[in-house]
Amino acid sequence: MEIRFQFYLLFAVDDMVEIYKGPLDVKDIISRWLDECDGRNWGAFIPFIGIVRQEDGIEALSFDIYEPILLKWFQEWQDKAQKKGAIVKMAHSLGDVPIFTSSYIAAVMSPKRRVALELIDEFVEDFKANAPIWKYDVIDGKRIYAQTRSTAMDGAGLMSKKD
Amino acid sequence: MEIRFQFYLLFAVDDMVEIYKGPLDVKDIISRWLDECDGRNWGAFIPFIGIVRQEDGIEALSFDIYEPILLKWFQEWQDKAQKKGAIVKMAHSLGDVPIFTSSYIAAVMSPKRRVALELIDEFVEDFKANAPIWKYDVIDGKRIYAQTRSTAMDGAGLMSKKD
Amino acid sequence: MVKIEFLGPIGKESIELDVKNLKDVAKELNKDENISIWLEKSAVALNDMIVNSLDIELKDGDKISILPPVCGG
Amino acid sequence: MVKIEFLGPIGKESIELDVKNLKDVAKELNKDENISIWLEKSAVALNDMIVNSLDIELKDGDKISILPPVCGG
Repeated sequence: MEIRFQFYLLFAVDDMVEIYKGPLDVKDIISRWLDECDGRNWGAFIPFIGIVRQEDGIEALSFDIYEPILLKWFQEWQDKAQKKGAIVKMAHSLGDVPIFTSSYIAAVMSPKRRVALELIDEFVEDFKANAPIWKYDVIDGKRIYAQTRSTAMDGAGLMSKKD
Repeated sequence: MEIRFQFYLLFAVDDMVEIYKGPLDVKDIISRWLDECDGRNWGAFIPFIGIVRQEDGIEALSFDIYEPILLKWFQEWQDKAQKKGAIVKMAHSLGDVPIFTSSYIAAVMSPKRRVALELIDEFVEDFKANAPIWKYDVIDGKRIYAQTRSTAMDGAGLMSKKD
Repeated sequence: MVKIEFLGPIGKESIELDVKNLKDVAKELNKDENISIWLEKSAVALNDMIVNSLDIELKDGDKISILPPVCGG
Repeated sequence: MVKIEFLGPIGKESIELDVKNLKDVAKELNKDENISIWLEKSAVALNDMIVNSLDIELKDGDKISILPPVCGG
């Protein structure tokens, strides 16, 4: 990907979760994560790279993140991965991410192929369903909550009148 | 991964299959494939990177490839991917690949996350079972067929006496 | 006093309530229609841990977060 | 004449046989114990297409490949 943006790392936790302001520098992130693999005897490394698609006239996506719960959610996955001898990593954007740039990278490193393939699938799907991140379409400079594409988290509705 | 080897591309077919003599230059390959994603409106890019593990006293793995059938096998997968709006790519090593270096990269690019996650799993598993590639352990400079880790291809046994 | 945070698109400033348990929080929040429409699809966290029951006593300084539907990636 | 190639670890030079169909090839190859032990776990390709039946007539210049168990990656 041609680099047309500056990349800002906001924070990284234990080299596992990286949050950036704006789009991700995919090549730099993948390259560093590959360096971490070196000599560690992983047999499989699978990154999932999410790229903002041009659709419905959007110029960008935009994200809010609630870090404290994101980090707890991530730590549970790290523990789950560790029991299988693997590790997980992730990078995500905060704020605006223009079309054709990346907002999300998840990755698994594992000694075994099967473990890695199953883990990346479960990790990415649970991320979509339960990581405390909110997505907005940016159209004509306005930020519109992506309501129809959003998923109620596990346990949602606890405080609803209906209960 | 620190570059300690020279990388030799032997041939590439339609920018889809790349065969190298010796280990793969993972960063270069991923970087080029990412460039190919740029502006193409893919939403998900998933590479699977296979790295040679240090185990059982091996110093390297070594590979034979029968290209004509590999390319046919690959083309069938490309057709299957295309029906789902996706594409697949692969790079593989021929000859010796030292421990801690990469011998295999498979990748899927897709508009959709679910398609990409399912396709990378099926593609890598079928690759293991049916791509005409033979693996050898290299121990003390000797090449020993990895018989117990090898899988009979679909349709194997056709010429067996027992039939 | 406990603090209630409304995350993401709810777009409402935090409030403080003088309540003793989560049920009371639910009762109070349901009084405001602009909040109650979010509650049926929102998860609830107490001090940054997602909770699955309202039968929880609260103490001074507790933080409750309301998490509307998510979509990372 | 048809050409028989032995791929990967079989480690045997190609041979040529004067045969009319795949069944005859199977019969010939099974005479050599060093080859027959591979056959029960090997796939067979005719002109680089995997075949699933021995009921196939051969013509002059055809190429048959014997593919032992694989392990890429």
